[in-house]
Amino acid sequence: MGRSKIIRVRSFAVLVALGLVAAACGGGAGTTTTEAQGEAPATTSATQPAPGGEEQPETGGPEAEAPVIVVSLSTDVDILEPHTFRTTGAYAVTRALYQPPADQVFVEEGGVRVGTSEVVASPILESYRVSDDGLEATFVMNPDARFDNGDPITAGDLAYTFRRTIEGPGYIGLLLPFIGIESSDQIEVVDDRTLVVRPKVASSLFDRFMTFQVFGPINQAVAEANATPDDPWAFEYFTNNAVSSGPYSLVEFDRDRGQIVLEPNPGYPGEVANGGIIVRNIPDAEQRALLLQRGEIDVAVGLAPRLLAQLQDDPNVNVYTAPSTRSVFLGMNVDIAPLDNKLVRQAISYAVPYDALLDQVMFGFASPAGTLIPSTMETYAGDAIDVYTTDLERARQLLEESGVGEFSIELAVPQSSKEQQQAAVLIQDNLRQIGIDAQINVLPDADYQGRRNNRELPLFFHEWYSWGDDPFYQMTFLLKCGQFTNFANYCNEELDQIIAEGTFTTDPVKRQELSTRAQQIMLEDAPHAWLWAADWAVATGKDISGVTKDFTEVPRFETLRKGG
Amino acid sequence: MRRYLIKRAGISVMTMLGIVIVVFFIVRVLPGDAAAVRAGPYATAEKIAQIRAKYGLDRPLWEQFVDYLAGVARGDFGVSVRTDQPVLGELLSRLPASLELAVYSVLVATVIGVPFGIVAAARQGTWVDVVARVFAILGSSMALFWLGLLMIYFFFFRLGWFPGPVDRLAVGTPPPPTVTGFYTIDGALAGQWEVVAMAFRFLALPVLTLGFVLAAPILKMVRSSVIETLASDYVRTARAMGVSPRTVLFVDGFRNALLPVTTTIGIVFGYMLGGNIIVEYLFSWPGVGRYAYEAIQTNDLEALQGFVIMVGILYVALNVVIDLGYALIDPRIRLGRKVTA
Amino acid sequence: MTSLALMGLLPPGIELRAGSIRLEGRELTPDLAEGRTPREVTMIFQHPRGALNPTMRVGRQVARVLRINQGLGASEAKEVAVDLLSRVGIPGAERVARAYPHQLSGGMCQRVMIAMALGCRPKVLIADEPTTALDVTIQAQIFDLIRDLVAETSCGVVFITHDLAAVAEMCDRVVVLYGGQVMEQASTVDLFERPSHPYTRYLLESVEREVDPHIEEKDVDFGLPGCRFAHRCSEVFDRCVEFPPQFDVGDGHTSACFRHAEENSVAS
Amino acid sequence: MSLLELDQVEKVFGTGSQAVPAVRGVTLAVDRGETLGLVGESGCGKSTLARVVVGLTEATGGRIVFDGEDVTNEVGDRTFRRKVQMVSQHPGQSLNPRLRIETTLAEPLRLLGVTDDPSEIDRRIDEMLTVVGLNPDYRRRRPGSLSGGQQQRVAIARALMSEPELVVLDEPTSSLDQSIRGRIVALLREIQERRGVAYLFISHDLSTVRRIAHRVAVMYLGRIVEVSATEAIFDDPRHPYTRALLSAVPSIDVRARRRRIVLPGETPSPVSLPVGCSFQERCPLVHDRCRREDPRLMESADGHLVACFAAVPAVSG
Amino acid sequence: MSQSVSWELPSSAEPGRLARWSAELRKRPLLAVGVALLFAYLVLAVVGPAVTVDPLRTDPANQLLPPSAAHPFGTDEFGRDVFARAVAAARLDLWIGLVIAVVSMVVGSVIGVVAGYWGGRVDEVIMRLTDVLLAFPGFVLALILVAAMGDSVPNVIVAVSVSFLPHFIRLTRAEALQQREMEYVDGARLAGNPPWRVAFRHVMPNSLGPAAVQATLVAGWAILTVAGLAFLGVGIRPPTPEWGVMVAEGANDVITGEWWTALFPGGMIVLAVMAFHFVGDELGGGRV
Repeated sequence: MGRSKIIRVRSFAVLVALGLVAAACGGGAGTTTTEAQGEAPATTSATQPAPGGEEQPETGGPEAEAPVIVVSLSTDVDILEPHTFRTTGAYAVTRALYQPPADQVFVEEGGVRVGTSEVVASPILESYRVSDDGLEATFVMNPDARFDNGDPITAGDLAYTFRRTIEGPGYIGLLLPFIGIESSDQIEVVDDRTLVVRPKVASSLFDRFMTFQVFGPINQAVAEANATPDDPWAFEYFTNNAVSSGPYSLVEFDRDRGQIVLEPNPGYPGEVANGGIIVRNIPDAEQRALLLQRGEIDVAVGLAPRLLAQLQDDPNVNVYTAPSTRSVFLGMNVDIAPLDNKLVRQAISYAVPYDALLDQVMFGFASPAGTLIPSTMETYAGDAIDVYTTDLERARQLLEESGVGEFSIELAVPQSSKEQQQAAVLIQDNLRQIGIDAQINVLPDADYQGRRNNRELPLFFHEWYSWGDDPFYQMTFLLKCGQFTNFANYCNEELDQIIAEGTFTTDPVKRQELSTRAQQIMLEDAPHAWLWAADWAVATGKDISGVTKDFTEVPRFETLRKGG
Repeated sequence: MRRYLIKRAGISVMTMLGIVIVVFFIVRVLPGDAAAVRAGPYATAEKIAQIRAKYGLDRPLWEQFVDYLAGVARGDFGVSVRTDQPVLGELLSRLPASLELAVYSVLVATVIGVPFGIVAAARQGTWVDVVARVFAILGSSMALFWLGLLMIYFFFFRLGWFPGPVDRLAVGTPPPPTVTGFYTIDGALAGQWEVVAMAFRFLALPVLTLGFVLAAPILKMVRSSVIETLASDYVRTARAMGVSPRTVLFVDGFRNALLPVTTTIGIVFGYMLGGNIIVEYLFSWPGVGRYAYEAIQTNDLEALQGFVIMVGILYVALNVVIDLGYALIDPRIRLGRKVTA
Repeated sequence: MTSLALMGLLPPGIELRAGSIRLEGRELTPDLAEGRTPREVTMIFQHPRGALNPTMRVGRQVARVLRINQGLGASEAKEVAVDLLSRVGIPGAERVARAYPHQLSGGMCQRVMIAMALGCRPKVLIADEPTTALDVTIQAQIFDLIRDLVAETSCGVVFITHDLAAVAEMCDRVVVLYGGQVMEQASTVDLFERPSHPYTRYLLESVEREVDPHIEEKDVDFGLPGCRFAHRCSEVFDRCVEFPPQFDVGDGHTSACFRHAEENSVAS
Repeated sequence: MSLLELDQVEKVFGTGSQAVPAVRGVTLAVDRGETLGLVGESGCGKSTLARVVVGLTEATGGRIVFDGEDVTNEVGDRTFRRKVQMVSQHPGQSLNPRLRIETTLAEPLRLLGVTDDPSEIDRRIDEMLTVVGLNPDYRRRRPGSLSGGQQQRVAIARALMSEPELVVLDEPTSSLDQSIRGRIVALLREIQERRGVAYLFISHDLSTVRRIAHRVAVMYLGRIVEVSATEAIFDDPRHPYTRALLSAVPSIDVRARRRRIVLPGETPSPVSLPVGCSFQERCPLVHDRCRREDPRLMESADGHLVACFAAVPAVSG
Repeated sequence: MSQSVSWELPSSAEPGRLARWSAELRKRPLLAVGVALLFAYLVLAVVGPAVTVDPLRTDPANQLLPPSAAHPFGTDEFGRDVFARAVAAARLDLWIGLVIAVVSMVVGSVIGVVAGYWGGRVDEVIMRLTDVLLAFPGFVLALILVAAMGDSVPNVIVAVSVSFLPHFIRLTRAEALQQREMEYVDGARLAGNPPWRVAFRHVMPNSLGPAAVQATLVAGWAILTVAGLAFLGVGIRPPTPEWGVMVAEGANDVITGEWWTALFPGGMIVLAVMAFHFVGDELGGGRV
């Protein structure tokens, strides 16, 4: 039954890495349409007021009386270390244990608190400010913010965390150059409460990066006490332990059963809307759905569209969805014949049954993708320029023009993704009609990734999500020449130039222009067929509210509320 | 007896060594790069090289093997690629779950198999016997995963008698304080009777699934060895000497049949020691079997290797125990050949 | 097979169809048909070691029989068992009682089995090829033993064997069976000196006289009606397709051959 | 010159404390065309000796001389196999149940290099089947459809196919019914008369041996204790074991229920033999010397060989 | 008494082979059931794919339809006809089961005869290696072997065959050890057969009996093993119509009430394996 287990692990790892890599520029338009007051007072101002006169809540404060909420994730938690974890489960849990310095402003939309592009100080900071030239960021700690072991969270801890991202072996090190950080010299502890970071260049992504949990403070004293010469950053210690700077403390981490118990961190100055969280790994989506229906769990994520459609009809369940930029595309390796022929790729792009995929595979829980910059992402140009639609006649014609004739080709699908398998079947049907015999090869995920990474797959699926919504980062990672995640091996100098220019442009008009041009190029060269942009979706019990979607799309625990 | 012991021990050690060798080299042939897995899916080449160097994966296979062997001898089975935890520790912490499942399953299988087998043997050729044989064939033909699904479908989905295939306890129920690792026992020790009851409810479906399947070999063995014993010359003698059929069945028949039966139960249990991958996977049972499944799916070579070696070694060790038990019970092995009158 | 029927030990699938078995005038048939073993009859078998329970000390096996058949208490049975063992000529009975069958020789095991049989206090002891698996010198010992015991306990012995010499040595009266039919019955001396049935004659000849090596042997043929020996018989004639009754040929000597009827009718 | 001579042949199974001496220093000879009977109780080593002679088991000591040639190391060779064949005890086992009779009979011809010519092979098979008293039609059958006596005839036929000079008969009749036994013995004698083949006839059945053997050797615990002409052995046994053995044999003569010599005890295990004569523990004539020294075969004036210090010198009253 | 126990009826007239078989089948109902089932599967495997719809054809508009006249076993979540797939799978599964049984029997028997006939060092080495293989539950052994060799039908056959090898080695070895003591082996040696010929021409054919019976059972178990592996996503992969693959694909549906996608193919597996076992069990005298 737990067939989906593995895959999920993998795709999540992808997400995490992507998120880190592809944070969006600060000033861009948010994904949300309405500009509204954030409901949580903490996010409305750049300055975080200390919770009024509350002493350290010994027993967890009044929230401790609130009910515990059971959340079911689709994977287990591999490790708790916030810089090297790989699974989605760990992704969600580390967010609850490491509070990043900044957070988004949220607006209510269809029952979901959706993050806007406005970024403010998080509860553990008193203030967060970036200079107008973008070359100096000042972090002032909230004097009431404490780790769950009682230590105050100081500027030193935050600085230590920055240094750890820069010098340690975590993923984030690779991405720091995009926000202009190269060395620890750029981090300066002014005093116990104040930290200044000086990026080399102004980056529109800086704000967004600061909302990522990788910058959530790690307790320096504890880390150093547990460091060894082999492991100066105490990765090993944090693999199984956490000193939380976030809304929750770790009570229990049972790898065997895949269960984690979190209780509110008494030292966390922000609001926690529930009495604690139990995180359960239930690998099967169907089981998660069923347990949700039976009230045994409160929140389930990672449900397949078919299940979401079923759950929507269940009066005991709420299905929260929001458009997302998580795109799924069919990659075509431009170095493998006959896909090296542009016309063949175009023919394939015309042959894809886009509407059928949205209806029959995604059950409507997706938006059309259109281009690499999906319709849900800023600078999408599909309304202005022609994107591919299903046109078998055209496809046949193109194939004929290409002179390639009928051929047979491997279409690889990862075993864990039912949706992609179904999509493959539908695509195969249409390709057959234009004379292409696609051999579906369902591969175990490890194999699939291995072969994809080695550029051995001619036709493959790729699911990609950028934590930010930045189109140029999307392009950078998916189509930039030589990029390690560019599995289509596509290379176009003009596109590379546009990417280079667009990444450091803050002018929205200019960005739109560059992006539109890029989309034209991509549509012409057709290195991918862009299938859909999947909705973000969470299903909960009827009595659960406070579901939050932020830049990272990580399940946020502290806003979940059970009952009235 | 002493010679026998020494020989047995020697063979066992050789077998264990063989297990380590075989597994190590089979697993090394596995496609996929341990370092790449450890580095994560989007790692750069340098990063992979770094990891390869760190874990010694760039050294000659032979050296790696010697290291691994030395490690195993010390109880170090390497570190899981996926969780960065020592494999042995992870296996040991999951072993009680598998063992609890195994013990109850074998218990159920024995409770079904032994009496049914005796009755079938005593009434050889009658309809009872035919039913028993069909039952045994059904059991040994059963696809575990299918039976498990049937159980889930009927007893969980349709009837709702038992909890879903999720775990050993309901979500959010803390396990009882660990003494044996068996929730049913630990719960009782701690006086948490609700936990005990819940643990049994969660055990029910996987145990019934396995119990049914494992009953088959036990039933067959009981039946055929009781039949064999009953047909033996010494049972005929006992009957000729006026011993009643009932006594013959239970004292001579079953007692002597007990030896092979004990061995069968031992083997069945040994088979279960490795945790049943299919059932643990199907019921999300947090034991070593599911661990192995996850290891395979994620190319976690160290974990897989550790699992298989542990299973092999436990099995060999169990067999030594069974053989010794057998030798103790059976005077033909325990005692020397002749008493000259 | 006949002896097994007598013991109520017929294997499943084979049943007593007709006839009766009587002991001292008492009908045993119904009990036997239901597989109950008559107490007064006991039996010893051909392969003595296999005939003893391998996982039970022989002393216990003997004692068990004593408890069941003589109603002795546990400790008494144990003592009597040792006594019995030495009575059947086992030296160091005390020690042997604690041994398992595999530790004893075949001859020794046969003695143990005889001890067990004695423990039943039988009126009839059926000895089914008791020495076939033993060496001659041991066979001689067992023969002596059986003879002595018969003299001592005055129990009857049914001695089943294919060895004519053993019959000559051991028996008072002989029944010759062929293919499940009684061919001839007589006192031993009478039978050996005055064999009447062609089969008996054939048997004795094959031991004593030269035979033509080129005559082919035939197996017992159960498919044919009438005399079972007919198809091998050199004196076969048309009446042999019927089932021959026993003809008295004098001195309680009977023979189941129609030739006797002819002779008689010719004579009279 | 004898056809086969055994000189101090030994066979020890296993080594060290587990060593079992099955054959201990046997010296024997078989002449052309004669039948030497070898008698003894089970476990005395007579079958082992047979296997040593035909090369199925390798001797651990001593010499084997065939036709004046030392063949100790060649007994398993093809040339020797042609000359020395064997018939074994259980006719049901001695033929490969899957092969037709003709296939079994053709094997020695082909594999021992007698002939490869199919028609010649056919001819010889038919001929041999007739010799052993079977209808040549039997060639197409498999052993399962034959009776025990017929199977043994086939086994004899196989042994004779390569026209051997010596056939070792290892209890060839002991698992057959009495009536069939006589026929097989008669057949063997007939063959010997016609073909001049020598037999080493091994049996525990003294009456059969008496009927076929020219000379008889008595074996006890791996040693030959007495050798002499058949009549001499049966009428004038000199070794106390032979005497006991003979007297233990039941006789078909109902009137002559004579007093038997019943030996006490049982044959000791060959693993732990006592010093001196191995028969000492059961011997009615045992004296001190027997406990110190193991007697060798000693020849008396009439050519009777006995291994006993107290051997009864002549016919006893 | 015990001397004359050939109670078997004489075979007076040789009845036809067919008549003998049918008499045999009437006497042994379990055997008859097994043979009938196997025959039915055979027909299904041979004829079935010709009469059913394309097992790979998807029809997104008809996903997860319950069983009906048009789709006797319903449709799966790709809208494929479960019956057509189950029938197509019969061909693959039966074939794989038989091939594995034959391969492991032949290879295992050869090794077993070598060990049993030659004995000594050779035997010692073979038995130690067999012990090592036996130290793993067969399923685990097959699992790591397939994992090591990669997913493909030939690899699955090899891996599963290896996992059954030790049974055949032991069985044939034990039998060969017994056969070695039989006098016909001496006879064969005396007839001039060289050792290899004695081993393979004489001993081996006579040692195959138990192995052949075992092979019938193994054919069934092989199907189970292959399906079990496929269920775990190892070996044979979707969308190949294979019973284990189908059960795996349908397993998730069971929990949401669409039982037919998994339960039908699973039932087909169990019936097929049972058929082999009825036959094997009867041939082995009910004691296997």
